[in-house]
Amino acid sequence: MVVSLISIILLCPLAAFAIFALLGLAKRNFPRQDYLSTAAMLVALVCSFLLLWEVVPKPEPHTVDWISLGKITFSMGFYLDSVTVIMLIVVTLVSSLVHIFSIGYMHGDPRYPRFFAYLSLFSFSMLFLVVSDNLLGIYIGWELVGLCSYLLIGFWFEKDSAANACKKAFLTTRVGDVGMFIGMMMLFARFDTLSLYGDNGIFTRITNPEYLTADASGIFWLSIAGVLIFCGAVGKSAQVPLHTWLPDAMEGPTPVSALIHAATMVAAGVYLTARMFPILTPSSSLVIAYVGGITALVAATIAIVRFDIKRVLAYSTVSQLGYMMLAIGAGSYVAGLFHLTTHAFFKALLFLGSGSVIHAFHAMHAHHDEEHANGEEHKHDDHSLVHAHGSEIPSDQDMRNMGGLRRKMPWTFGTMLVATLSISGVPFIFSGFWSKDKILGGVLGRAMEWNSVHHYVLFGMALLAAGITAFYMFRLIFMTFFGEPRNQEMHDMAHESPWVMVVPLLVLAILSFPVVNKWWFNKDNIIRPEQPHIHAPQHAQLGPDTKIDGANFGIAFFGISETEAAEEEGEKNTKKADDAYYIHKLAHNIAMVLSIVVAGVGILLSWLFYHRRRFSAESVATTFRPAYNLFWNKYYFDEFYDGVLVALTVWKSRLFAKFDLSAIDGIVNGVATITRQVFAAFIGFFDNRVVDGIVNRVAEVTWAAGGRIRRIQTGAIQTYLFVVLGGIVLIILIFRAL
Amino acid sequence: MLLSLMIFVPLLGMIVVLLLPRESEELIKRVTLLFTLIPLVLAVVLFISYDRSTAGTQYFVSVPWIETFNINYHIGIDGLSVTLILLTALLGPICVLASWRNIEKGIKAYMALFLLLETGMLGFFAALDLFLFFVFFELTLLPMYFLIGVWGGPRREYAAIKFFLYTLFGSVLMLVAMIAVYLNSGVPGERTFDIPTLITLAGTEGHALADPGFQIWVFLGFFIGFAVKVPIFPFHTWLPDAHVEAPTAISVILAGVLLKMGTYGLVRINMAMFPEGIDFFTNGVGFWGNSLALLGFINIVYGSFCALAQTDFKKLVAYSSIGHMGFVILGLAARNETGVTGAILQMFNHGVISAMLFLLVGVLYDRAHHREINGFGGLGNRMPIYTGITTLAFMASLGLPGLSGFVGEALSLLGAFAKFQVLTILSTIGIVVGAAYFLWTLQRVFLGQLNPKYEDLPEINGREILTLVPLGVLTIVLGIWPHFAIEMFSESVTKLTEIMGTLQASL
Amino acid sequence: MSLQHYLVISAILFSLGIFAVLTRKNAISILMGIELILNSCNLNFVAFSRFVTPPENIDGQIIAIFGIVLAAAEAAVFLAIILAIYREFGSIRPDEVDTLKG
Amino acid sequence: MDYLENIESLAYFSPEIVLVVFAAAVIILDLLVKNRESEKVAYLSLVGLGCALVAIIVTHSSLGTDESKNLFWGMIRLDGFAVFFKVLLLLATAATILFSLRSEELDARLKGEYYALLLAVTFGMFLMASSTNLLMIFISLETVSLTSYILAGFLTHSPRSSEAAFKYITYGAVASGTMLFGLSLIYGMTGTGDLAAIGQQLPIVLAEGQVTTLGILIAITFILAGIGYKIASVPFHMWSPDVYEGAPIPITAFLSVASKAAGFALFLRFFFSGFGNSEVMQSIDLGLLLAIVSALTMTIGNLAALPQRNVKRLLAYSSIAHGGYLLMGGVLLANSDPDIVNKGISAIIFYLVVYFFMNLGAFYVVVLIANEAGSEMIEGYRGLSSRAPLVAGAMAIFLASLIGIPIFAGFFGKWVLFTAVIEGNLYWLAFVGLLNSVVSLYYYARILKAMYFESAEDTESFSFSKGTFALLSVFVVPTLLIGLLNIFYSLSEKFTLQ
Amino acid sequence: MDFTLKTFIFYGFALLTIASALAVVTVRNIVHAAFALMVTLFGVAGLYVFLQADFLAATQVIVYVGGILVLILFGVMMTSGRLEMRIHIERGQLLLGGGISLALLMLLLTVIANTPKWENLTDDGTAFAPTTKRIGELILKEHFLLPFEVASVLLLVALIGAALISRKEVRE
Repeated sequence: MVVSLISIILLCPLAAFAIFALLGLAKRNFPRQDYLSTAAMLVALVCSFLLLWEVVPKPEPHTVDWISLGKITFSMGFYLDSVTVIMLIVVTLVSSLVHIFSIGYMHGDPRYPRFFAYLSLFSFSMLFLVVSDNLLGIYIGWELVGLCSYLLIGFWFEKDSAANACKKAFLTTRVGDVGMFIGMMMLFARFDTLSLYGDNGIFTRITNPEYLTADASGIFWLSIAGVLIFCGAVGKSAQVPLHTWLPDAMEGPTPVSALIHAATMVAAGVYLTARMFPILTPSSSLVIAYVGGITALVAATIAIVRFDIKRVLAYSTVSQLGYMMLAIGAGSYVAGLFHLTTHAFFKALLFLGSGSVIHAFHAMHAHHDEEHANGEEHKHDDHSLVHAHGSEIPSDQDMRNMGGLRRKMPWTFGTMLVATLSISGVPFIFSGFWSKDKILGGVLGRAMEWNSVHHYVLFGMALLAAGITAFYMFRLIFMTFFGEPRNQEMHDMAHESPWVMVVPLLVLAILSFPVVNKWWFNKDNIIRPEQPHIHAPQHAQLGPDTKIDGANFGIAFFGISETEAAEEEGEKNTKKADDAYYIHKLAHNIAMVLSIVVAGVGILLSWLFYHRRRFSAESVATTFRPAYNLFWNKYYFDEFYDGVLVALTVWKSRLFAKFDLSAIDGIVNGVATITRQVFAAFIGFFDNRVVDGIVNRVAEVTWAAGGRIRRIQTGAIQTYLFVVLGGIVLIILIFRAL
Repeated sequence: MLLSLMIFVPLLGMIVVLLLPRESEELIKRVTLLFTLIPLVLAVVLFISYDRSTAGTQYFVSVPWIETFNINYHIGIDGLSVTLILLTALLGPICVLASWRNIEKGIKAYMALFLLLETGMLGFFAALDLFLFFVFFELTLLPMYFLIGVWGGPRREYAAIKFFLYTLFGSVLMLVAMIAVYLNSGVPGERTFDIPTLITLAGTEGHALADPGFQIWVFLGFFIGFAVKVPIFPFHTWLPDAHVEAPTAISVILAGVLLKMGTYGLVRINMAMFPEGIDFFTNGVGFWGNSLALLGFINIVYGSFCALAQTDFKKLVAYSSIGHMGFVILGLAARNETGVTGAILQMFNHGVISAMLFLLVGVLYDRAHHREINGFGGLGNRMPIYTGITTLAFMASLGLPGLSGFVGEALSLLGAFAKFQVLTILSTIGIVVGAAYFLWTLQRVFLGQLNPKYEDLPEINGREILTLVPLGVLTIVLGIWPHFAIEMFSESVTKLTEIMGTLQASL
Repeated sequence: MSLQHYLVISAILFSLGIFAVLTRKNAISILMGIELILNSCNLNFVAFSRFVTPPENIDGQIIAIFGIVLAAAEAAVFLAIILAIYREFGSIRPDEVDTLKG
Repeated sequence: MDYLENIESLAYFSPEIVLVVFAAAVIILDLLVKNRESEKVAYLSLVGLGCALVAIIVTHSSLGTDESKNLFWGMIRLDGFAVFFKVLLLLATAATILFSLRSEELDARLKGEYYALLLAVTFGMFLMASSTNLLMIFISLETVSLTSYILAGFLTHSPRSSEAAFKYITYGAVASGTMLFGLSLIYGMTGTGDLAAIGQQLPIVLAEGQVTTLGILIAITFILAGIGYKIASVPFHMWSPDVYEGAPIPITAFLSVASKAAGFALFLRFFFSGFGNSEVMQSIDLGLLLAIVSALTMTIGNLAALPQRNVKRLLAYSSIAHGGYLLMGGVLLANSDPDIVNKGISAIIFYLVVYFFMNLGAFYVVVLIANEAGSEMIEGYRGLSSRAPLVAGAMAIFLASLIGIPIFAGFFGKWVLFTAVIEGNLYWLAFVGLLNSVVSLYYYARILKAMYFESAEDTESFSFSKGTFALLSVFVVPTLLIGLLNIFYSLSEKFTLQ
Repeated sequence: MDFTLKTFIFYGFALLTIASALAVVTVRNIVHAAFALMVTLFGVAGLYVFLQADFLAATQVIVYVGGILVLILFGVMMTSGRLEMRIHIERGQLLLGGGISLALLMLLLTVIANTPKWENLTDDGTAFAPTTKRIGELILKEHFLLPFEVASVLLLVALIGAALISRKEVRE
């Protein structure tokens, strides 16, 4: 049942894409690709819900041998636990809604069917990633979603900025993927398998207490492998320093941004890190936590100064992803996943809402595009590989052109407001509050429990980021929907979106309330994930600093209170766990208070700045010019990459090409000269052959030798006789000496 | 018998083509197609009927040939060869189709030479007698020389002679090594060229062939011969020239099959016959112990960076081939099941993918009459199907999972990592750079605004699609279910690793 | 009058012949040098026949006779060719006959 | 040693007698025939060669297997080795006559003498291949040389031909004079002219300290001058490019194949019988000497061929290089293992057969092109693939074979040679040889390039008679097949010296 | 060694031979050179007599002096208007030629001096036996019949060839 359901979930979107591709070869399109893809997605959604009842307490992977090589087998299969099923539901749900939204949003696009085909392919890949029970399968899905992201970002590839952005996205994430692959290689070299579950799986093996005793350097290797695999997540989830592609990825159609670059693909990194949680050692966890924390803060500060509505959301996404990473790094991986889910809904909602706004300016948009095509000379940038950051803000996405839209677009405004409240962490009735609070609490708890400076710092970062988030999100709302229209022409043209676009917004808005989550993730239906982990005593031996706590394993999932989880911990563990329970409970309470405070401050400031205009943003910017410049220029990451890395790469490749042309030839030439001098009598021929076979040079040398011999052949018979008789004398003299 | 038939049917076809009048071009083409389809059918039959459960050679025929030197016409197939034979036989008709319109002069000679080439290639993969092996190896030279030299681009003469000289140089060293092996295989009268026998002898303790010193230098002799063909770093410079100048179909054969002859030789001869030799170069100790892996690494990185610098579409693909063959070398250097399987799979996959790439370049060249990457732009709109197929091929080539290129690459790297951590990690640079140049090319050719010059560029036609579809299908099928190919040779690989006496190494 | 006397004379003749062949700027002088060489060979054979082999064995002398015959034949052809050269080139200087080279 | 006396020997001497008789008959017929129809004379010569072939076969079969006879008091020896060379030389002469029939260079009115001379030179070569006495060696060598000088200078209206003859005779006379001096030294050391007796005596006198190694070295070097000039080995090769270029093409072909083969026959028999004792050879390091000579020969031949633009001259250098390859087999004469010595000899024999077909074939194409395009230069071959596809194809096969590419006979020839050389542990020599074959590719490929990759201004196609193609196929088919058939390998082993 | 008349004459002949041979290779006038050659040939014939080769000495005089030398003189006449050939000989060529010949001479002399087999073989003064008859038998009846016949072919070929090559009228 499980296998067939998952198969249906996977095959439906795949089939939708395959039909498109096959017809495409015959130069035809399926007339209603949109309905086909959407229907496929809805079927998958239904099946995902059906799977909720299939989750069993002790999940087993369902595998087949994919590649078997004598002793080694690579298997492919599904692993269905509660995490999987939650992810499945998130993905299929958001995807379905985005499909529906797109029917309205993409209407009239010349490549309309293709868009849906790509969406289907993406959904398939993402689902494949989610259900895979082994690293290889995850990696396959991982790269495939990357491909789809590439295709969809570059969907309007006539725009140079889109073409650049899609390439940048693919390349940047690939850098991370390579890290992930190296990590996989390390694991494979150690375990001879890439399966995670099952008797022979990596997780099963490392939980075996004998594992670490048998292998002294195990922890060290595992730390490195963990960080490397996390590299993949850094790329995909746009963590610092590989985050720069995500804002550029906003060149893609907005539904794509909602689906891929907010809800699902970018969250895959978080999902992967959470999945790999059992192998994360304390040191690698700390790295992850720091990367996440820094990302959360950096991206949030950048978001303050953006004017492009989509970019603000993009940086916000980066920042929220950093949050999730921080949670996992701090050991609260359940909190991370919880935030992933809530974030998926409200961020998708925000993007779709912004899409709705942009759609409102659609006529304008088309008009501008045309102008763009005719007016600007078409040219290619040969030198830049990752050159997308300099693009101008399209007028229909510039918040400075908006304002006062709440009356024109009430539904959009309402739903977006819900999402904003959620992301800002407005307490108690919005899901974002709960998940964010859980993260903050988890980090603070960790800090208090371990008395670890690192985690206090991280907590501080997270808290600050939370405040900033509230600030810039309300800035967005105020600039877009409140005040007076800044561009009257565009304002006049704006209109509420059609129902196909509004309905998804509504659905997502409903999902931004925790009640709904509670309803789904009813305790009776949810089986707690039994995550195995490196055996704790081994960690204890490594000293207090590297100790990892078992408290977070086997905790309840969404909608289950911390207390319940801790109770179970208490049942399971000794007194020590009791301490942990109280510490965490305390931390949770502190964090909740603090988070409410910072959110309130953020919203208040935003209101003062952008609604009441009590302060001028410009003057603040002037006062803090260096900081403003830093934020405005996105911490100069792009400049750095362009200036150093890309230039270096291009330079290196040029050098190599040059090397190929001149250096090898030059070496051969040089060697030829030397050889010719050393073995002048031997005509400098033989060794050149051995040294290298660069034909031109060797040929020249040989040719020259031939010419030299030719010169001996003077045509005068007595020269010949000299050679003969001289030769005789020489032979005799030489061989007499021998 | 079936095997012999398959090998020599193209030769028969050559004779038939030569007997046809020069004027009836259509007939010649059809006859050639027929004579390339027959081996394909036979290869498929072999592929299906091949017993996957054993490592031994099947369908072997052994007939005395030159008894004075104890040379036999000994052919047979194991899992490795049957895979490559299938590839060769598949590319045969595809290349004929690809040559259908764009060979303007001397179609008869072209087709005749092509058929001769096919016999050489098929024979090479089936030969089990070292001498026969060499003869078939060399047999491909002359047709290739003419095919590049007569039907090639502007600098065809240079490219042809360069190709010829390089390969001959390599095979000369191989010949010396081969004679040395023969002479050391026993007392006069009992000497042999029989590859299976030689493998056994080389593994027999105390036998002259098993002497490590001997094996090392003989290994080198063969290695250089094959290295030129692969091509491995310092011997690679013929490849870009040959590819750029060769007509499309010949580039396809060159990249698809001829390069594989080098790696196939490395597996069949160097690894199986000289376990001591391969051990010396891949045991991971010191410079020499890392040398083979180092070469693989250099190939990957060097080829990729060179590809990045190219502005000629075809040259880019050619350099990418160098990079991809580096993965094969790296996988082979690992000497474990994973690595070797990956390498062999990569051989096959690269054959398919690079064939696609060259066909695609050819399609574009036939329309635009140039290959300057920067001269295009925005073709994605004009030629959507072409763009789609190209994207597929590019993605396969840059190792996108789900397509066949990934599996071979990944297995090679996974295998190699067990032994050469640093080199393997460094080699992964090639993955990123590979993505970089392909995507950059994709952008420059297909994305952006349509270059107004090419507003009337016709879309890829049915015949061209026909040549690409089988390859594309293979790419996808093997990406999803590589076991399809791997099961053919996994037994052989197991045997090979046993010969080399290496177990799966762990960190 | 030992064998070595004759051999020394013959060696001197041989060297002189070689010298003539190498340095003379007239084809006919070269021919003369060749004749000197052949004479030295004949002298060798006869001397060896006299001293080394038993007295009744006169094979060496007979070889010398054939040597003389060959020398005659060679001289005839040589001169004929010199005439042809003279006709074509108007000179018999060996270094002027050098159209074929390289 | 058992000798046959003069009268007894005659029966075994019939091939040579037939040749001489026909040579005389040709001259007489030439006088009788009106209008100097040279074709009749040529056919008569061919008949003569046919009769000689029959005679060879008859005498050989009367000899029985593995038997040999010393004829005329031990002057010459009839054995399988001699029979092989006689057949080869005879076929080469026949081919030359056929080439000459088609060649337009030759003065039709003088062809009577021409064919008679060809028969005479064949006669001389027969003797070269079978001489076992110093005197016979010298006299047969001189017969061949003198006749060759005349043939090279046969085009009396051509300065090039005269020049060739002049250089040839000057060079030849000095070389053979030097050789005669060396022979006299050997005679003085051993007191005998019989090769077999020399072979017995020399080690004895050397061991007794009667003679010094220097003496033997000088003698051998002098003799090498004579033999080396016939096989055109460095440093005795310098005549050959000029002579090959100046001589009529059929004669060039003849010299490059027959003369060389006869030279090798002489070389092998002389060193095998006269110096068959490896102690003597090792005392003067003859193996190394020959190896160096061989390496230099092929290297210089190949290198000098690179810049050539005259195909005839190019082939002249190429044949020098091939002489170098052949000499590699000769190097093995110095090996102490008689088995390897035999392998060397049979490798040479095999290679000569191969070389016969491919080189003569190539020269035949040169004749044809010289007739049609009126040029020996490489430019004349441009566009041949379209002007005369079959001829171009044949030429391509010959050239590929000369390069040594499998499946063509040249490869198998080299294969046999290199195997023997490596078995003699001369890896370096094999290496040099193989590298040389790579270099040789370059200039042979230039002809291929001209024929296939370039196009001529004049695109008119050449027409050739059916006979031309028939003759061409006589060379093409063996070039394709010899290496593939086991029989040739076993035959080559059968005809080695005993 | 007693210094008899015989030895005196021998040294005379030897000196004559060498001196005239030296003249052959050095004098500028080609006719003079030809005459010097004649002296040399006579000298060698004389040495043959000392070696008890009477028939050979006669042959030497007849064939060489009577035949070859005349031929050479004819050649001189036909190819050169001026008898004197004042030709500048390059010094390098002279030196190199001299060097090579000298080297050869030295080598040969070393061999001659160091070959024990050839040492101490003096003219033992055995009675002179005429060789003509024996030569005739050997050539016509015994061992050397074949070379004799071959030589005749050779001469025939040389005859035809010389005639062919030297005749003038072939130029059309």
